[in-house]
Amino acid sequence: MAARTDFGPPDFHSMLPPVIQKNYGQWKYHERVKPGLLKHVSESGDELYTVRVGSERLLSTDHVREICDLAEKYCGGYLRFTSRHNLEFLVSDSKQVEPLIADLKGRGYPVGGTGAAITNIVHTQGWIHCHTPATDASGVVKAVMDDLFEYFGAWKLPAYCRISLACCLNMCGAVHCSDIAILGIHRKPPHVNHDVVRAKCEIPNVVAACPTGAIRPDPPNKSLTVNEEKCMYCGNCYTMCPGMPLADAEGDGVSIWVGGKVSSARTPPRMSRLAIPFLPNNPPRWPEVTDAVKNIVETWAKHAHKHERMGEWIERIGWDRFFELTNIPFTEQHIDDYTLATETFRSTPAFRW
Amino acid sequence: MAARTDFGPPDFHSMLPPVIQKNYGQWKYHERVKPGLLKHVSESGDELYTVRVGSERLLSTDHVREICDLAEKYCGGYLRFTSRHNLEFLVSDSKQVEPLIADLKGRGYPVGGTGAAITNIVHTQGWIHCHTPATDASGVVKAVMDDLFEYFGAWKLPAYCRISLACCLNMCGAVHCSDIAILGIHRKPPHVNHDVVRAKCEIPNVVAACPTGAIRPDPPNKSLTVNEEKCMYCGNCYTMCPGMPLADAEGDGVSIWVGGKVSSARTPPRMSRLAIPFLPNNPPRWPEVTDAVKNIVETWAKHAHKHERMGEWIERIGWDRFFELTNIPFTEQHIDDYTLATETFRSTPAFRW
Amino acid sequence: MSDTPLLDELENGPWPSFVTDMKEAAEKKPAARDLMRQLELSYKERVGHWKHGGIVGVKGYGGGVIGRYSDQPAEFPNVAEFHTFRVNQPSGWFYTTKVLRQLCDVWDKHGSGLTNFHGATGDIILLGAPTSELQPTFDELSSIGFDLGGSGSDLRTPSACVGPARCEYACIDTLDICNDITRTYQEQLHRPQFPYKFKIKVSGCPNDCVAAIARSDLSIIGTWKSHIRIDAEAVKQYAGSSLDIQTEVVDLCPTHCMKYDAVAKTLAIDDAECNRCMHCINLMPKALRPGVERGATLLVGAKAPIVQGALLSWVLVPFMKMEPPYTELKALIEKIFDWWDENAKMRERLGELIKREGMGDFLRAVGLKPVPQMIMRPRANPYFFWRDGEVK
Amino acid sequence: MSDTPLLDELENGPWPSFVTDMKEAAEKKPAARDLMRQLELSYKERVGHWKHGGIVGVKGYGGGVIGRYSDQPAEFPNVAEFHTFRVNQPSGWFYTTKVLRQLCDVWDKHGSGLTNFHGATGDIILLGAPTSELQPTFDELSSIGFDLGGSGSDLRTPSACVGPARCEYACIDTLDICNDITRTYQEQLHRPQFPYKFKIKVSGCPNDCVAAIARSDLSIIGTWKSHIRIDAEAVKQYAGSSLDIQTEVVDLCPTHCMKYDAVAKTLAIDDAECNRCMHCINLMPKALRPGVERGATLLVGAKAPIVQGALLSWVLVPFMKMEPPYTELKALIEKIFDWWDENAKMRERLGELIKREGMGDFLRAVGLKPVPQMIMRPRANPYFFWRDGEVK
Ligand code: SRM
Ligand code: SRM
Ligand code: SRM
Ligand code: SRM
Ligand code: SF4
Ligand code: SF4
Ligand code: SF4
Ligand code: SF4
Ligand code: SF4
Ligand code: SF4
Ligand code: SF4
Ligand code: SF4
Repeated sequence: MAARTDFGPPDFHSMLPPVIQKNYGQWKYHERVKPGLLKHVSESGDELYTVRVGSERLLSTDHVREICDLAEKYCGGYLRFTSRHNLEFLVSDSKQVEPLIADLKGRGYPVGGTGAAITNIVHTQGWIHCHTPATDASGVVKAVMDDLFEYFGAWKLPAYCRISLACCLNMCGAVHCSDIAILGIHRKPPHVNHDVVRAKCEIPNVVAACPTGAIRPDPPNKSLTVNEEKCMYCGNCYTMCPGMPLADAEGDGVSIWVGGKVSSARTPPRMSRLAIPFLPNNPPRWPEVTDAVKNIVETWAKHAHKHERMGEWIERIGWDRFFELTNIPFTEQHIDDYTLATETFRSTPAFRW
Repeated sequence: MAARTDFGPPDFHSMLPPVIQKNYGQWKYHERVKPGLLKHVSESGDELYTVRVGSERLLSTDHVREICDLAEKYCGGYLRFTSRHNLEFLVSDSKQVEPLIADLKGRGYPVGGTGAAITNIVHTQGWIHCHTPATDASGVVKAVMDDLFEYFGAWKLPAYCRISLACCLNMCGAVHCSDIAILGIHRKPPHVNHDVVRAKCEIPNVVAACPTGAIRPDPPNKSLTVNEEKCMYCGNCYTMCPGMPLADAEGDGVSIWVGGKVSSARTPPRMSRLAIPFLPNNPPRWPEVTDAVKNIVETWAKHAHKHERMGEWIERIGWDRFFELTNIPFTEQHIDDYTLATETFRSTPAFRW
Repeated sequence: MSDTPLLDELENGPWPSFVTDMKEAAEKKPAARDLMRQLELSYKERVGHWKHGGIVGVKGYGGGVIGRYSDQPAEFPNVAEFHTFRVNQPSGWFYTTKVLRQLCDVWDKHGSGLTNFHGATGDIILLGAPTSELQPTFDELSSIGFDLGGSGSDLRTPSACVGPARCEYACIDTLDICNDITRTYQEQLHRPQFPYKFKIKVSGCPNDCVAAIARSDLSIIGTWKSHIRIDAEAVKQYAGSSLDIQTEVVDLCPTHCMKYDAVAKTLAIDDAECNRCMHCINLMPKALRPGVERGATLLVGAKAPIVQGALLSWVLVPFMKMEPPYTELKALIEKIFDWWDENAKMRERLGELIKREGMGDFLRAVGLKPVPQMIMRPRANPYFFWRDGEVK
Repeated sequence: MSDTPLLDELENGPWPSFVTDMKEAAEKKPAARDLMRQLELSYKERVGHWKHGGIVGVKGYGGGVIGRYSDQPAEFPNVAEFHTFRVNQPSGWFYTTKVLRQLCDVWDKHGSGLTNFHGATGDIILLGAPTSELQPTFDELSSIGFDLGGSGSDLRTPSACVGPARCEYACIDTLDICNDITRTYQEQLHRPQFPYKFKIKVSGCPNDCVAAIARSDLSIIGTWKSHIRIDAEAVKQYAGSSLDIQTEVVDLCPTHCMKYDAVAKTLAIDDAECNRCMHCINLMPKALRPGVERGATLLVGAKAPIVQGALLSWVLVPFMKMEPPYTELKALIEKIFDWWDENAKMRERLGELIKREGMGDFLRAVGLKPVPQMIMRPRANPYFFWRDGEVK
C-alpha cells in the first residue's frame, strides 16, 4: 500500500495540554518567577508554569524518551520545544514545579534561558552532517555554552543576549541578526577539480553563482578558472558544483559578528556586524572563540544600561569605543567593500578620539 | 606679449579689511545682533559688524559697481560674498552700521539671511547658460524667494532652513544635502538623433555612461538604441553625446527633496530625500513650486522643536507623519528602486498608523 | 583507550553534551558509532568528511530528504549513506509524549537513532539513514501522522511562535495560521517547482520570537490598531516594585509618547504616536496590554547572505485582519508565488527579485498601493521611473 | 509693448531680480539683450535654447572657459557664441572694491556685462563672450591679477569658508590652505589630465560652511583634540538670558556628555565622550570655545549623483596638523592623485573608484592604516578578502 501523502503536520490542537486548550488565547499576563521558570495567568485565573531547560538539540532517541518520562511524571505527558531549541515543560499543577526542577537538576539538565540570560545557541549541522562547513557547529556551541554557563541559569545581564552559530556563509542559523554571531568562514579560494567540473557541473550556472564575478568559463578546457584576487571564499560556487571545494584546515575558521537584533522593542531589528574577522578552528574546545565571546559578553554586561541590547549599546557608545573597550584590533576586513559599503562609512567629522 | 599663466588667484590677504588683518585668527565670539547683522568681537576688543544682504547672484557690472559704491562709503572699500552667494558688508566703524542698513533698504537690498532664517538659494545656470537643464534656475529662485521673503529678514523659524536648486541631475547646486532641494528633472527618454550620434559620439562611451544599462549599441545602424523601459531620464547620455536630447516642454519640470543637512551639529550630515516627484514648469512664477516649498517650510516651522532642522524633525516624527502633515501624496516614485533601495525599506512592524 | 578522545573532552562541562547523545545512540546503532568516528576525524583534521550533495527522496515527493554520503565510505561504512529526513513539526513545537515515543520507535527501527529537535527552519530532523530505509521510514511516519517538510526549491516548513497557546501578547493565532497555511500549500511544500526556497514564519507580536523578520520570505507579525490597554491599579503596583517606571519604561519608549506621573502613579500613552514596539508592555505585562483591534503586519524579503547579501523583511501590508479561512492572506500569497515564479531567475529569492525589479513592479503585480509605512525613508537618488500614461 | 513680458513679471516682488540686472546690461550690451530675448523664448516654450557643449579656451590652458552656442543663432545673433569664464576667486571671496571695479571694466570691454558672484564651485563667473574675445579677455584678466579656475577633467577651483578672517570657530587657517593648495596645483587646475574633475573644499570647523562634506572629493574640515574651553562667567550670563541651557543645549548634545547644574549655573563636559559636533558651542559662543590642540579631519569621496548616486565624503584621516607649508597634506593629496589617476575609468570620481576598488586597496596605496573612525559601523556582509601572506 502506498503511503498517504500531503496530509500535513499533526494538528497542533491535539498536542496542547488541557490547561492550554481551556485558556487558549485567554492569557492575561506572565511573571518571570525565577530564571528558567515562567508563570502565565489566564483571564480565567488558571495558571501555567513553564520550566525551560537547555538542550543540545542533537538528541538520541533514548534521550527523547527520558524527556518523555519527565513530561509524563510532572506534566501529564505534554511538552514543547522553543524556537531556540530549548525544551519547555508545561506544568499546570503548581505543586509539581519544584519537584520537576529538582528532578531535572539531579539529572544534569540546566534550567534557565529566560529573561536577561544567555539562552541556547541557535545552530546548524557543521561537520556532523553538512558538506560545506568551515567549522563544526555542535562542538563550538558546547564549548561556548560551557564557558557562558553561569549566564544561562541566572539574570546577570543587562538584557537579552542571543548568540547564534552558522558553519558557513549559507547561514542556516540565520545568524545575521544576533547579538553575537559565530560564523564559519573559509579563507582560501576554491581548488578547482577540472574532472569533476567537466563531469558534474553546468558551467554557466556556476559562473552566475559567483557574487563577485570571480569565475570565468574556460571553454577550451571545458572547465572554469577562478580569479583568486576577486574571490572572497563564499562557497556559493561549491554549492552549485562539487568540483569547487574550499574546505582547508588552515584556511577555515570562525568569524565573530555582533550587535544584531530581531525584536522591534525600543529599536528596529538590525544586522550583526563584523567584530573579529578570523579565529582558528581549534577543536575540541575552540578556546580562541570561547574567550572572544566571553570577552564581548562581559564587556557589554559591564558597560551597557539596563535593557540595552548589545547593538543598542554599541550604537550609543560608537563602534570606535566598542573596539577600544573590547580590545579587539580593527582591521581592513572590518571596512565594508561590498555593495552597500558607502552606507557604512563615517560621513561626519563628529567622532570620539 | 603672451599673458602670464599659472599665477593663481589674487592673494586674499590683500583683500582683507584692516580690522581683519589685525585680528586674523583672534576672533573671540560673535553675537547675532538682529537679522542680517552679525557682530564679531576679537581678543583685542576690536569689533567687526557684518551686514548680510541677499543677492540674485546674476549681477550686471553696473550692479557690482553700485555695491562697490556702498562698500566704499561705509566699509573702507572692502566686502565679501558668502558661500551661498550673499553679499557681506564688513563694517569696522559701529556708527556706520545703521546708516548702511538704511541706505541698503532704501535701494531695495534685502538685509537678512543670518540665523534661523531662510538664506539665499544656492543655484545654477538653468536656461540662462546651460545645455542640459530641465528647468530654469534664476526664475524659480526669484519666485521662491519672493514667496518666502518674510523668512529672510526675520527669525521666525525653528532652525536653519537651507534651500538649493539644481536644474538637472548633474546637481551643480549640490542640492543633495539641503533642507529643501528643488531639482529639475526630465521625464522622457532621450530622443535619439542617429545622424548626430554617428557624426559626433563615441558609441562605447555613451553605452557606458548609462547608469541603468538602457543603451545598447546598434552596429548595423552605427548608432544606438535606448530601452525606454529602463531609462530613468538622468541625461548622462546627453552629457556624453549631443545626439541624445531629453528636453521636452511637457516632460520637464521640478522635483522637491527634503531633510538633508551638511553641518555635523547634533546629527551627522545626511542626504535630502524625495518629497514630491514632479511639479510642472510653469514660468514665470512656478506657482506649484512656490506653494509646495512654502507648505513644507511652514509645516516644519509649525511642528518642529527649537533648533531642529527639517531632517531632524522628519526623522523624529517619521516620514509617514511627514507625508500626512504636509498632505503630500505618497507614490511609487518615493520608494527607492536603485542600488541602496533595501536600506530605505521599513524592516520593522513598528510604525505609526 | 577511547578512539574519540577529542569528542570525549566535550562530555565535560555543565552544558548538555551532544557527544553523550551520540554515545547513547552508538550503543545501539552502528551508524551513530561511525558518525562519531568520522566526526573525530574531522576534529583531528579540522575539515568535514561529507561528499557534495546527493539527491534522494521518497515516492511522490520532491523534497524532504537531504542526501548525504561519507567521503571515506571504506573507513566509515555505516555512514556511507547517511540521509536525513525533515519532518514537519506540529505548530509551535507542542508534543504529546505519545507521539514523541512513536517517532523514536520509527527512527530506532530505520535510522541512526539521532535527531535534532529541531532544525533551524523548524522541522524535526531525523539524522541519518541509508537509501534503502527512506521509503520504509516515510511509510511508518505517515502511519503515525507525520508528514515531511520542505527542501530544495519549494515552500519550506512554516513555523510560528507559541502565540495564543501560552502568550498574552499574541495578536493573531500564530499556530492556526501556520497550520492552515502548511496544509493549504502541501503541493508547494512537497514538490519543488519554485525558482528557489520560500519561507513563511508567523510571530504573534513585534517581539518576533521566531525571528520571522530575519529569516522568512514572508514574515507575518501580529500587531494592533486600537490603544494600549492600561490597568491603572497594576501601574500602581509596579510603582511600588523594583521597576523604575520613569527610567526603565518611559525614558526608553522610542517615540517618547509616554508620560508617567510619579506622584499620582499614573501612566498615560499618546497612542497616535506609539509605534507598538512592545517595550513598555514587555516591562509591565500586568499593567499594559496590546489593543483589541488586532491583525498582522505582513513583511517580505528576508534571507541569508547568499548571493547578494542578507536582507531583513520589509513592510508590504501594514495591517491585515487575520481570521480563518485567511482568504485575503492566501490570495496575496498566491499572487506573490505567481509573480515570483514568473519573474525570478534560478536561485533568486523573493527579496532579491523585488530588489532587482523594484517595489513598484511588485506592488502593481500583487495589486497593492504604495504607502509610507513600506519605507523607513524615501529615496535619496533621483533615478526614478514614470509609467506609461503618467507623462503626456 | 515689451518683448519680454514673462521675464518682466519677475521684476516684481521683494527679492532682487536678475531680470533687472539683465536689463541694465542689455542697455549697453547687445549680447545681454539677446540673452534676455532667448530666455523669454525658453519661458514661453519651457525648454532651453543652448546647443550641446563646445570646446573653446585660451592659450596654454585646457580649462576655465565653458563653450556655449545658441541653437537659434539667426534669431539671437549676439549670443550665437556665448562662452563663460571661470575666474579663480580670492580665498574666502574677499574683495577690495578696486579689484571688483577692474573686473567690471574688463568685462564691460569684452563680454556681456553679466556675471555670477559666484559659481557653485566658487569661481567668479563671467557670463558670455564670443570666441574672438576669449584671449583678449584672459590677457586683461591676467594683467589685473586674476587667473582662471578649473573646468573639465582637472582640479577644480578650491574654496574655503571665511575661517579665521571672521570666525572664532576656525580650527585651521582655511583661507591660507585654500590659497596655498590652489597655487601649488596650478598645473592640475589648468590642464585637464585627470580621469575626471577633482574638488577640494576647506571648512574651519564641523559646521562646514562651504558644504565641503557634500561636494568635494577631498573635504578638509577643522577640528580639535583637547577639551572644549569653558568660560564659567559667560555660562552664568547665558543662564540669565533667554537661552534654556538644559533643554536647548544639554538635552540636544548627541553624546549626552554635558551636565548642567541649574542652581550653581555651571556646565561640565565629559570631553572624552564629546564628538565635537559644535552644537553647544554654536549656542553659547561666548562661553564655549573649541580646544586649543587643533588640526583637520580629512574626508574623501563626495560628489553629485551622476553616475552611481551621490556620495558624502567619509573620514580618511581623523586628525592632521595643518601648518604651512602643509607638507603632510600635500604628500597625501599627491598619493591620492596618483592612485586615482592610475586606476580610475574615464569620468570616475575618486569616491566611485574607492567604492569599486574597496577602501583596503586605497588605504594601502596611500599608506594609511585602517582605524575605526573611518566607519560608522563595520560591514554586515561576510564577503571579505584576505591578502597575500595573511593566510598560510
Ligand atoms: C519560548 C519563545 C517562543 C517560542 O515560540 O518558542 C519565547 C517566549 C517568550 N518571549 Fe520571546 N521567546 C522566544 C524567542 C524569542 C526570539 C527569537 C530568537 O531569539 O531567536 C526573540 C527575538 C530576539 C531578538 O530580538 O534578537 C524574542 C524576543 C522577545 C522579546 C524582546 C526582547 C528585547 O528587548 O529585544 C520579549 C520581551 C521581553 O523579554 O520582555 C520576549 C518575550 C517573551 C515572553 C515573555 C512572552 C510571553 O509573554 O510569554 C516569553 C518568555 C520569554 C523568556 O524567555 O523569558 N521575547 N524571543 C522563544 C524562546 C527561545 C528560547 O528558548 O530561549
Ligand atoms: C538543517 C538546516 C540546518 C540545521 O542544522 O538546522 C539546514 C541545512 C542546510 N542548508 Fe540551510 N538549513 C537549515 C535552515 C536554514 C535557514 C534558517 C531558517 O530556515 O530559518 C537559513 C537562513 C534563512 C534563509 O533561508 O535565507 C538557511 C539558508 C541556507 C542557504 C542560503 C539561502 C539563501 O538564499 O541565502 C543555503 C544554500 C542553498 O540553498 O543552496 C542552505 C543550504 C543548506 C544545505 C541543504 C546545504 C546545501 O548547500 O545544499 C544544508 C543541508 C545540511 C544537511 O546536510 O543536513 N541553507 N538554511 C536547517 C533546516 C532544518 C529544518 O528544515 O528545520
Ligand atoms: C558666511 C558663511 C561662511 C562663508 O564663508 O561664506 C557662514 C557664516 C557663519 N556660519 Fe555657517 N556660514 C555660511 C554657510 C553655512 C553652510 C553652507 C550652506 O548652507 O551651504 C552651512 C551648512 C548648512 C547645513 O548644515 O546644511 C552652515 C552651517 C552653520 C552652522 C550649523 C547650523 C546647524 O545647526 O546645523 C552654524 C552654527 C550656528 O548657526 O550657530 C554656522 C555658524 C556660522 C557663523 C555664526 C560662524 C561665526 O561664528 O561667524 C557665521 C554666521 C552665521 C549666520 O549666518 O548667522 N554655520 N553655514 C556662510 C553664509 C551663507 C549665507 O549667505 O547664508
Ligand atoms: C557653473 C556651474 C553652475 C553654476 O551656475 O554655478 C556649473 C555648471 C555646469 N556643470 Fe557643474 N557647475 C558648477 C558646479 C558644480 C557643482 C558644485 C560644486 O562644485 O560645489 C557640482 C556638484 C559637486 C560635484 O562635483 O559632484 C557640479 C556637478 C556637475 C556634474 C556632475 C558631476 C558628478 O560627478 O556627478 C556635471 C556633469 C559632468 O561633469 O559631465 C556638471 C557639468 C556642468 C556643465 C559643464 C554642463 C555639462 O554637462 O557640460 C555646466 C556648464 C554650465 C554652463 O553652461 O555654464 N556639473 N557642478 C558651477 C561651476 C561654477 C564655478 O566654477 O564656480
Ligand atoms: S550553515 Fe552551511 S555548513 Fe552549516 S548546515 Fe548550513 S549549509 Fe551546511
Ligand atoms: S567562493 Fe564565492 S567568490 Fe569565490 S569563486 Fe566561489 S562563488 Fe566566487
Ligand atoms: S545643474 Fe545641470 S542644467 Fe544646471 S547648470 Fe548644472 S549641468 Fe547645467
Ligand atoms: S537618460 Fe540616463 S537612463 Fe536614460 S538612456 Fe540616457 S543615460 Fe540611460
Ligand atoms: S512573538 Fe509575541 S506573541 Fe509570539 S511568543 Fe513572542 S511575545 Fe508572545
Ligand atoms: S509600545 Fe513602544 S512606542 Fe508604544 S508606548 Fe510602549 S514603549 Fe512607547
Ligand atoms: S565652517 Fe566653522 S570656521 Fe568656517 S565659517 Fe563656518 S562656523 Fe566658522
Ligand atoms: S560639541 Fe556636541 S557632542 Fe561635544 S559637548 Fe558640545 S553638543 Fe555635546
